[in-house]
Amino acid sequence: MSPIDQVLELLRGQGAFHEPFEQIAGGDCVVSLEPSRLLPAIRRMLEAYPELHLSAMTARHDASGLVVLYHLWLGWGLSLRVVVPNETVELPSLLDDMPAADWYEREAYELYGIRFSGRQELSPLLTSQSLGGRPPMGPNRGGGG
Amino acid sequence: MLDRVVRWARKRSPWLLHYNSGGCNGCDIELLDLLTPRYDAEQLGILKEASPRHADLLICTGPVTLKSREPLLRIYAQMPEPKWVVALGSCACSGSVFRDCYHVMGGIDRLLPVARYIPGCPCRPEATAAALKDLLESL
Amino acid sequence: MHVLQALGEMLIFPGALYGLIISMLLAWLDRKLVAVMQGRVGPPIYQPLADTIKLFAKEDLDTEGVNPTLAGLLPVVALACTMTAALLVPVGNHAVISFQGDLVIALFLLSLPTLALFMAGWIVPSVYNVVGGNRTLLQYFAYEVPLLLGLAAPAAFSQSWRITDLMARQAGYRWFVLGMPLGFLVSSMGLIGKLERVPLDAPHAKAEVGAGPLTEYSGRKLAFWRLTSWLQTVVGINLMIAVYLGGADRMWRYWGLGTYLLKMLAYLGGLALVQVLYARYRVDQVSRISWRVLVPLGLLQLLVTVWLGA
Amino acid sequence: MSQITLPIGPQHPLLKEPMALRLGVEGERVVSAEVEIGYVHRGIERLMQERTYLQNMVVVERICGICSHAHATAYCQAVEALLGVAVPARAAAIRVLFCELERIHSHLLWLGVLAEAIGFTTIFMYAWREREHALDAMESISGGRIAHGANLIGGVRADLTPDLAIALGSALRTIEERLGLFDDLVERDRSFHRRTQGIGLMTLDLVRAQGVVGPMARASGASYDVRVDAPYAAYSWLRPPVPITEEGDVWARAWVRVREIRHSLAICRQLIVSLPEGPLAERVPHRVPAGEAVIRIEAPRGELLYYIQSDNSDSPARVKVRTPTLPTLMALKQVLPGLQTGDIATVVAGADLCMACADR
Repeated sequence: MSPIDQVLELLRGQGAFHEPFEQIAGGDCVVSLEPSRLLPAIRRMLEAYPELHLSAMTARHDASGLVVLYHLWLGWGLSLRVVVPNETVELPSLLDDMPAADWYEREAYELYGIRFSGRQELSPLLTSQSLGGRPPMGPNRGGGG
Repeated sequence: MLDRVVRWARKRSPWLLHYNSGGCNGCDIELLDLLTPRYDAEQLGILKEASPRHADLLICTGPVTLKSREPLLRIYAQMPEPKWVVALGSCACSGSVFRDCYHVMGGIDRLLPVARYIPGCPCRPEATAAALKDLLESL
Repeated sequence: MHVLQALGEMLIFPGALYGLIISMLLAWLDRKLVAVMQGRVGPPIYQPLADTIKLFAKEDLDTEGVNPTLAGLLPVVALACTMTAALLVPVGNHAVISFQGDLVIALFLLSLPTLALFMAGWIVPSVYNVVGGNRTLLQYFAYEVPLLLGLAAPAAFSQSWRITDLMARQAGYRWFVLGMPLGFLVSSMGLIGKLERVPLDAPHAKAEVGAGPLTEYSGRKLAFWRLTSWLQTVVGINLMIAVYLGGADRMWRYWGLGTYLLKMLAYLGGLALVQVLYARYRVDQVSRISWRVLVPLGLLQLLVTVWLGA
Repeated sequence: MSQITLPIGPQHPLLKEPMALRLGVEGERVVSAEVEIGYVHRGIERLMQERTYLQNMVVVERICGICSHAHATAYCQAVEALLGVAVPARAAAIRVLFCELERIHSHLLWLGVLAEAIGFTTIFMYAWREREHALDAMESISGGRIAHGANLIGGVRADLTPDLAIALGSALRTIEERLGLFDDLVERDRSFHRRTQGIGLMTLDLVRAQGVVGPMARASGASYDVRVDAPYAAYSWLRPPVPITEEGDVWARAWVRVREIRHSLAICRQLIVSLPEGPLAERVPHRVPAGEAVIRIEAPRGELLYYIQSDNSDSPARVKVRTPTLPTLMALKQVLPGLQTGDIATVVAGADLCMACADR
C-alpha cells in the first residue's frame, strides 16, 4: 500500500473525509476535509506518524470562500485543504495539538482575518498597529498597490 | 585653530550605529563585512558602536517598515550632535522594489535628514567605504 | 628648584602629560596588535587622539533621571585616582613617590575607578547600564583577591610592601617571574579582570549588554572613562613590570629605559594575544575560576614563597 | 528576588536585524521570554501577487540577502512545476552548485556571528575572511555577490565555463585548507566549549512540536533534510551525507554546520568534474496555467516552503513563503527561560535567525 493510501485509510477510519486525494504540482498530495473534521484528522495522524510536523499554513481566496491549506510533512508532503465560506471565516485552532500552529494562526488572522475558535483575540504578529487592524490580504483589503 | 583640530578629529573617528529598518539583510551583511579582514574599515577609524549615545553616523538600511518607524526616530533622537544619517542600499534610498508595499514607508528620507545616499542592491563594501570616506572628507 | 621638579614630575613626566601620551600610544598599539593578529591592518597611530578630541567636541547629553553633577564627577574622580596611582607605580625605575606600603595604596587607588564605574552604571535608570554595572561589581569581587594574592608573594619574599624595594630585590636579572611563575600568572589574570579585557570583559560585552555601564554616557564623560581605562592599562602594566619583571634593568647607562619599553611591549603583546585566542567567560564562570583555580594557586605560591624564604 | 525586564532590540548589537526580545530576568537568570517580530515585514506575499512571474524573480531574491539563491530556486521550481517544464540537467546542476556555495557562505557567516556573540572576535574575522572566497566564486560565475540573479524560470542564466571552473576549484581548495581551523575550534577549543556546550538545549520533542527544521533540528537528532528525503534538481544523483548529532546544544549546532560546510565543498567539487553538458534553460511562456504547487527545498537554514497558486494569467494568484526561521523563533521562546543572562547572546546568535526571511 502506498503512503498516501495508508493516510487515506487512516482518515476513512475516522470518517473524516469523503473526497479522493489529488496530486498537485511539485509533488504534494492534497486531501480536502470538512472544517469540523480537521481536528480529529490531525489527532489521528499525530498518533500514527510521530515524525509529522506542520510546515506551513496557507490561506487564499476562492470563489467558494476562504481556502486554508495545512502543509504537513510526514516523510513526504501532504496538504490538508479546508474551505470556509466567507461569512463564517472561523476554523478550529490546532494550537493544543500542534504548538507549531501558533504563529501561523496569528498570521492568518492578521493577514486574512480568519478567526480560530478556542483562541482569544489574537494580537498582530507582523504588522504595525498603524495599519488600523484591517487584514491587508483579506477579501475587502484596503487600497494602495 | 580649535575648530580645525576638531574637524581633523571628526574626520578620522566616525563611529557607526547600524539600524536595519526592514531591509533584506544583504546590505547589513555587506556593512558588517566592511569590518572584516578584506576591507578592514578600522583603518579609517570606523568602529561599530553598540549604543546610539556613542555614535556619529547612523547607517540605515531597508525601506522603513511601519513597525521600524518608532525605533528609528528614537535611535536618532538618542544620538548626540553632531550626527549624520547615511542611507545604505537602494531600499533605504528610495524604497526600491518594496516602494509600494502596504507596510513600507519607502526610503529613510521620509523620516530623517539623509547626509549621503549609497545606492546598490546590495551595495558592495567598496562602495560603502568610498561613500563614507567621501562624506567624511566633505565635513 | 625642588618645587619646580615636583610640579614637573606631576604634570609632565611621569605624571599627567606623559601618562596621557603613553596611554594613547599603548591603546593604539593594543588595537593594532589585535588587528594584525586577526589579519587586518588596524587603525592609524593617531586614532586614540582623534577619538578623544572628537568625543570632547561632541554633545554631552544628560541622561534622564540621573544627577548630572554625580554623572560628571564620577569619571573625573576615576581618572584622578588612576593618575595618582600612576605616580606611585615606578615608570621604569623612576618612582615619583615611594614609601613603605605604596603597593597596597596603589592597588586601592586602582580599585576606586572600578567602584566608580559600577556607580556610573547603577545611577542610570537603564537596564543595560545597571546589568553592566552589576557585572562590574561581581567581577571586581572575583579578580581583586587573585590580583592581591599574586602580588603578595613577591612582597612576602622581599618582606616589604614598597615597590622600589621589590625592584631592588630583582636586580641582576633575578626577576620574580622566574622564581614565582604561578604568582605572575595569577596576578596577570587578576589584572585582565581589572582592565575588563577579553576574556574577562563580560561587564561590557557588546552582544549582551551594549556598552555595559557606559551605554547611556556620551561625549566628554565617555572620553574621560576611556582615558581612565587606557591609563589603567598603563599603570597595570607598569605595576607588573615593577613587581615581577624587575623594572628597568640597567645594562649600561641608557639601557634602563630601553629594557623597560621592551618589557612593556612584550606584556601588552601578551595581553593582545590572550584577547585574540580566547572566548569571553561568563560572569559566573569568572567567579568560579577565580575561587577554584586562581585563589588556590595564588595561595600555593604564597605558601611556597614563605616556606622557601624562611 | 525582584524581576526586571531586559529588553533586547529592535536595535541591539547582538541582532543584525531588528526583532525584539522582552526577557524577564531574576538576578542572572531568565524567567520569561517574549519574542516580537514584524520589524522587517514588507508584505512581500501581497507584492508578489501584484507583479508578474518574471518581475517576481527580482523580488524573491530580495526576501533575504543571505539565502537569496534558495528563495529564487524554490520560486523557479514552483513555477516550473506549474508549467510542467523540466529544467535541463546542466541547469539543475548549476542551481545546486549555487545552493551549496550559498550554504558555505551562510554557515561561515553564522559561525562568525556566534563567535562574536561569545566575544571571540578572531574567529569572527577568520570565518568572514574565508566566506569572501565563496562570495567571490559566486560573483565570478553570476556577477552578484549577494543577489546573484543566477536563476531563470526554466533554467539558469549563469554558466560554469571551464576557466570559471578552475577558479572555483582553487577557491574551494582555499576554503577547505582553512576549514581545519574551525574543525579545531569545534572539536578541541576549550574556551569555545565552555560557552557553547550544554547551552540552549532543544529536545527532539520540542523540535518536532514546533516543526523546527534544518541544522537546528539535525543538531537535536532529527534526520530531516529535504535534499535527501525529497531530492530535487541535481540532488537526486548527488545524495549528500547528512550530519546528525543528538546533543541539541549550541555546540551541536556548530558541529553540524561545520560538517555541512565540508560536505558542501565535496558536492561542489563533484559538480565541477561531472557537470552535465547541454542547454542552460528551456524557453517558457509568460502565462502560467491554473493550478497549485507546493515546493520544499533545503535552504541553508532548513526546509523552505513555497506555495504558488496560478490562475492562467501572467501573475500568481497567491504566493506563500514559509521560511525555516519561523519555527526556530517559536522554539526559541521556549528555550530562553532558564538561561543565564550571559548565555542569551550565545543562544540567540546560535539559532541562526534570519528576520528578513521570517517577516517577509
